[in-house]
Amino acid sequence: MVVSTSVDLLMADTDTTSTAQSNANGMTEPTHLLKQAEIPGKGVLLGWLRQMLLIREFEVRTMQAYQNRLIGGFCHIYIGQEAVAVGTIAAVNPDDPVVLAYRDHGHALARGMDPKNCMAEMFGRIGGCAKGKGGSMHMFDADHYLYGGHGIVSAQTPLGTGLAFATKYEDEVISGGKSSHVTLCYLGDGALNQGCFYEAMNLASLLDLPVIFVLENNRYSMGTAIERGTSMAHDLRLKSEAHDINHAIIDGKNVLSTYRDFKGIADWCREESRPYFVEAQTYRYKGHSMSDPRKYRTKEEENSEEANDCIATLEEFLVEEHDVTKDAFKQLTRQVKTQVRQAVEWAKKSPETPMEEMYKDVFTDCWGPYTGTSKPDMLEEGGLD
Amino acid sequence: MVVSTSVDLLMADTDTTSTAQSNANGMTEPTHLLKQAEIPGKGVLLGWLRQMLLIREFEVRTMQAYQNRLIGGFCHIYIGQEAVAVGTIAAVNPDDPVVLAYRDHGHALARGMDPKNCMAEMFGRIGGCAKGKGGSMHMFDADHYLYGGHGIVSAQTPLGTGLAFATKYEDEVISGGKSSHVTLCYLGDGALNQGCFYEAMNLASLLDLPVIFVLENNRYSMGTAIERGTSMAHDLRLKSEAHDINHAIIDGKNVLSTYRDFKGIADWCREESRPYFVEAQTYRYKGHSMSDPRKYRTKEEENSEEANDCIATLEEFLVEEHDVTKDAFKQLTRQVKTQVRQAVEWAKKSPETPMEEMYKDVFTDCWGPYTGTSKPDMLEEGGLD
Amino acid sequence: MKVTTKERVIEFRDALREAMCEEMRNDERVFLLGEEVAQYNGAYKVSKGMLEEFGARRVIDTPISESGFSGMSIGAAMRGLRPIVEFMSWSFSLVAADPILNNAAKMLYMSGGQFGCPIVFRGNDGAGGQLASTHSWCVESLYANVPGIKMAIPYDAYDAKGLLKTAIQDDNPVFFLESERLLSTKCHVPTEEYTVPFGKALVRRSGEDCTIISFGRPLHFCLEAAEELAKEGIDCEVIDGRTIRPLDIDSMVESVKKTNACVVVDQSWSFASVGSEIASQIHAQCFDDLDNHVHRVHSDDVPTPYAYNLEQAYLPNTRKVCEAVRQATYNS
Amino acid sequence: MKVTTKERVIEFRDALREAMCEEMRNDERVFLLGEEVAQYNGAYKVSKGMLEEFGARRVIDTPISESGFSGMSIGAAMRGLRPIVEFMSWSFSLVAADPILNNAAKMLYMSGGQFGCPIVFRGNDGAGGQLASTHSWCVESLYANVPGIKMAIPYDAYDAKGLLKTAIQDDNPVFFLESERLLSTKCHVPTEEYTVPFGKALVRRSGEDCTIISFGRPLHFCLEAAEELAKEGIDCEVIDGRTIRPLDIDSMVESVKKTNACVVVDQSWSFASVGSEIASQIHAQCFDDLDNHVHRVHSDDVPTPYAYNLEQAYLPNTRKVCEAVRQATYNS
Ligand SMILES: Cc1ncc(C[n+]2csc(CCOP(=O)(O)OP(=O)(O)O)c2C)c(N)n1
Ligand SMILES: Cc1ncc(C[n+]2csc(CCOP(=O)(O)OP(=O)(O)O)c2C)c(N)n1
Ligand SMILES: [Mg+2]
Ligand SMILES: [Mg+2]
Repeated sequence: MVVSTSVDLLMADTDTTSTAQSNANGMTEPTHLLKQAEIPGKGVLLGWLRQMLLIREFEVRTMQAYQNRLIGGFCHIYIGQEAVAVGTIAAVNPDDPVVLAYRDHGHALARGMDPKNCMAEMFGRIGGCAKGKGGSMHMFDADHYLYGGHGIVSAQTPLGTGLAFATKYEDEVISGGKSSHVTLCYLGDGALNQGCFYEAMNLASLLDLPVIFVLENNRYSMGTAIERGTSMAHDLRLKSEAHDINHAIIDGKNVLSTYRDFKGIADWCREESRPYFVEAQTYRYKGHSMSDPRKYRTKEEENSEEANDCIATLEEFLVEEHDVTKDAFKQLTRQVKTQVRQAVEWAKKSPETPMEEMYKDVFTDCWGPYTGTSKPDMLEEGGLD
Repeated sequence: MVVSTSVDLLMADTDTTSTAQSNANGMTEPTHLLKQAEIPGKGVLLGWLRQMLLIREFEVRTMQAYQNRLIGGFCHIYIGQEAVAVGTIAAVNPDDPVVLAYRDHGHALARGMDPKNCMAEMFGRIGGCAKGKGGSMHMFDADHYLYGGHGIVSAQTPLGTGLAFATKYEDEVISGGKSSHVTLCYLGDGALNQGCFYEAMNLASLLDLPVIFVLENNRYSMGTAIERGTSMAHDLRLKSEAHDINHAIIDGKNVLSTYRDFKGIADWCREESRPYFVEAQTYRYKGHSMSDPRKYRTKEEENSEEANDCIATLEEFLVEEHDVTKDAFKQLTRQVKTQVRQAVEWAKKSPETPMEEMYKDVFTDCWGPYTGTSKPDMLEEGGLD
Repeated sequence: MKVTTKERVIEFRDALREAMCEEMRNDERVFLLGEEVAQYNGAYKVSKGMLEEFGARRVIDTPISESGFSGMSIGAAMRGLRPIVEFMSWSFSLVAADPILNNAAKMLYMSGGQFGCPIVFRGNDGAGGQLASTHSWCVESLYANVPGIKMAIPYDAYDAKGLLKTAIQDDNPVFFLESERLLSTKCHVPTEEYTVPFGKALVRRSGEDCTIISFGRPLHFCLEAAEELAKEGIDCEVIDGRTIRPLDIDSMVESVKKTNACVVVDQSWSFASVGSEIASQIHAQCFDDLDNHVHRVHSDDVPTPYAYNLEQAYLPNTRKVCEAVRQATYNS
Repeated sequence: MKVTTKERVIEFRDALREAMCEEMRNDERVFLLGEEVAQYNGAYKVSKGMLEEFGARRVIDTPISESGFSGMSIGAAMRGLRPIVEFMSWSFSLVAADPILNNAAKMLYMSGGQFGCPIVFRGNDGAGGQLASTHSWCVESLYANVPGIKMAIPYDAYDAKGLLKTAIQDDNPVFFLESERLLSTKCHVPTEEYTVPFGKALVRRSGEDCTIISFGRPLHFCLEAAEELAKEGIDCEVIDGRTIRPLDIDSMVESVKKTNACVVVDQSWSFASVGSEIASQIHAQCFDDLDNHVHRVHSDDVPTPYAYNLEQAYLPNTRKVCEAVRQATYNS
């Protein structure tokens, strides 16, 4: 199998003040140099596979738990898109900030959140990453520089811009050094239609902020196919180039090319302290949320997308290039099944969020009826685990 | 003098579903046919000159009245930009909707509002176009299809989109005919940075709405030079092309080319029922509002801009092409001075808005303490005039 | 509401749809737009089948651009069209706060009476089930402060239909707040066309000892509480305000003058709320009639928590209403 | 405030600037951003000279993108930076309602205590002079409904500085509301650093007959009214609430228990307002102490008119305050 890449990795020298020029075919012409990232060795790849399997299994059990009414509210399943979270997060440092939309379980796990805390959050338990106050749409994890899932479509795009503002300010203004972080800010294709995204891009561009807007283009926002909601859906390049921000398309169904393309971009953003707009082409297999009958698309389309599955693709590569056996995959699968089962068990046993938590975390200090703040057990030594 | 045009008026056939392609120099390449408009004859041109003189004189007296505390609040002077309002409004039909930002006196006059009502509005008198309830930023005139000046930057861009939605709906859905109107929606360069403008463009594009977003690029939003507030300020083309909306640059200092270029665009929009983004390059001679010392730009820049004045340019053309004499200009000037002086006098005599107006126009009907609505005298027969 | 066997009983969501369909049949200027209202039949199936009946020109799917499509609709309303704008949830209306509060509410006034804004904004308001902080807004107390809008909150299917028809026929902007929790509730809704006027409260239960005033979903708890309290010998009058602007304060005052005790149950946060407004007005108009101060029940003054137990404790409920009534009638 | 000759007297706007400069000198994490704050020195010259002192990295001009730069600043605050966000006017904050109310106010809660939001949003609030409907917002009653924010409204230069320093030092989001009408007023402001705590009201005039409670600009009318009424033999106590969230209701109650009469003067619209909240709380806590119901003075319940005479009549003023006090003390 050949790993293909949709970004031209050999590009002419960088020019960050003028936009990428485009030729008459609408293709982005080289304006800056992206270093080609190496595809890592077997060990790392098996780690990615494990992460993708973990996410998928986690989501399967999440759906189950939802059906069993252990989870309430809105719940958005990431199955099908695993390669995006895993491949992009692998391409940055553990202390680079990450901020998400509401379809956030996958990224939280890829980022290193313990599935126990993630599941307990959805169960509304004190062991949850946000002590059960946030639920499915709000996965926060300070230890892993995860600045939350956010429920209002596109609200995270100015936040991500602000995280990048902060790292740059910390690195340059406070520490007097060079900007050394890059922020990952994920958004869905539906978020392209919120004005604040354009404000965020403009600010990121004007202030030279190292933020990557990672568009997970799964072609639908709820029941709306992207071309029904977004003009120029077939070519989103101009959306960012209009703000002097480079654009790239990556294959979000393939974790290898996702990683390779994205690593080059992330390194460039970190080095140049500039934003980027990366369109990861992907597909969600399940409905928008738990109540969606998916009448707006055909079974054929779904089948053909599922036939090109990110997990199968990586397994194929591992078989062909690294002689990994089917047995090894089975073993990995067993491992993650156990891990997720344990997470569910743990979450079930985690106590309901106690009533006094209602009045905590409204303010960091205490006044009025509020009794101050406290960290989730997850972050504390000697927690519930 | 040669009338130059910055839009290439001989363009290949129209294709509204794909964006205008651009070549490596960033110039818009032909994608649709714009018919070349004729420059009208002497009589019409003298009419435009009169309008521009009227606006300028009106604004001079507005500044005076403001300094004499006859006008309160924020007051934004249009001097320098007259050719944009006059040339664009001349290119559409009297019943095509027009909606404005807050720098709106010029357009109101160009659209045909009586200077008396315009001035009286600023004086806060019952004879004002909005009965003194709106003031300088809110010139409304139902008789002239003028849907107001609006004070929140860019708020008028979704409104303009909605006016175009309405005419199209009326023409097509209610009357069962063909869409036959085009809406003019003016905005300043500062409005490019508000997200709702991108939402408005996306909607206009998706719904095929005949609205022209007329950007009056006077290079500053208050003290902020456009390149400090807007990425890609040197090339705004992509801002609309990203939404599949054609873009054109017109010379907003020259009423002849403004009219000629804009007429072709307006006719195309009306015919095709599609939006357009027109950047009129212009300059405001005065401060942002009455309290602006203009420290953010040089006297040299101001002088060079004023040397290329829209009124002088048209006068020159009239002298050279139509043998109009300086005397004729003087006479026109005298006429508008008289007209504006009378407007000021009339406005001064218009009674203060009576106290009962406070509770009118909150709702069209009456409930609670409110006593219903009434039209401004301006629209009523046997008004104060 | 007692229902005889021959009476037609339909769901709240169907009543909303009937109101829209009837008005759209009666008046071509009326159209519906919003996210997923057409092809998807509405996120909550309120607009089910409407695309089929009215076509894509009058039942319009929009992108996720609340500010853009609200502003657009207001522009259309300025020309006399009569848009119904569905917010999938009022929680998402915050991104459209400027057009709905600065343009819709003030257009008529600012234009000196020239351009009105006959528009209805409608959608789910209030906590659904565990939707957490950003998705559980009760916007009534946020937005009711602003003059120039009307605001209606229906409690049952009958009112849902009748009030929505009034809203659509109104020449002014109406904020129409529906509770997702009520969408599947049913009651008798006549087949004949009817409207329910704005500004007329409804006594949902008569009583002598205490007036309970509420709107929309919490009325359920008020009525339950009234039954509960009846057993203790406290006879409650439950008033459904129906519209917040205009507010039928007269009916409320009349009731309090009779009962001499008052509890306001408002699902929004307490501070600077509809509840505080009603309490303040009742105090002003019934100062000599009240045996005790007006008691108020609200959601707790914290962001909406996700966890089921916390959310339940956070919201107004029967227990809290009972407690408030006991206090309001204590020693009287 | 009496001023001795040696005391330093400065303008309200200079006091605001001093607060920001001192805090920026003390803490590198603090920075200022907003429209025209840097090169233009601020639309109202509040930030005059700050670009020069702190440079373009800490005094940042933004495009007209309130939603974008508010959200951006909240993101930065989540990492522990301490942005001061200037809204040229709070009237323009409506386009940013979602980030400031959904993100800033709820971040700490939604993240289970992990990410706070130490941020100050500040700018002009309330009617300037004839700025008409869209530019004259009093946002206090609109936003105070939302838990998770603090809200301060300074009346004089001393409080402007002391409260703003407290706001900047606070680890939580603070909405800081300044009146353009007060920016040029002066009073004594010490050279030494000081802060004014949140949640502590100030008695600006002691009196025995009626408590007048207000915030910010209308206090001027309250104090004028108190002088006026003194001539009629009505001795007013004027309380400056200073912060709306937290609200020092205890001090207010204490005063009303003494005077047995209360007037609340709130420049925002009446419905579901800070005024209704305070009235409701005073009624609840002073039910047996009040000789009359709490009277309220607000702007009229209409969009803000442009015409000078209408705007003057629309706003709270000395005459209206006097009238309300006369009624609140009638027959007592
Ligand atoms: C401002 C706002 N409007 C509407 C919604 C309701 N909503 C939640 S998710 C969603 C679709 C978003 O689709 P997309 O951005 O493509 O993300 P995906 O679900 O595909 O991951 C909508 C309309 C919301 N949360 N926020
Ligand atoms: C949302 C919003 N933010 C800020 C302002 C304050 N403001 C009024 S005009 C203006 C500058 C706009 O400049 P531009 O759009 O270029 O128009 P011009 O004044 O040049 O005609 C600003 C910042 C406002 N009215 N609305
Ligand atoms: Mg999507
Ligand atoms: Mg400008």
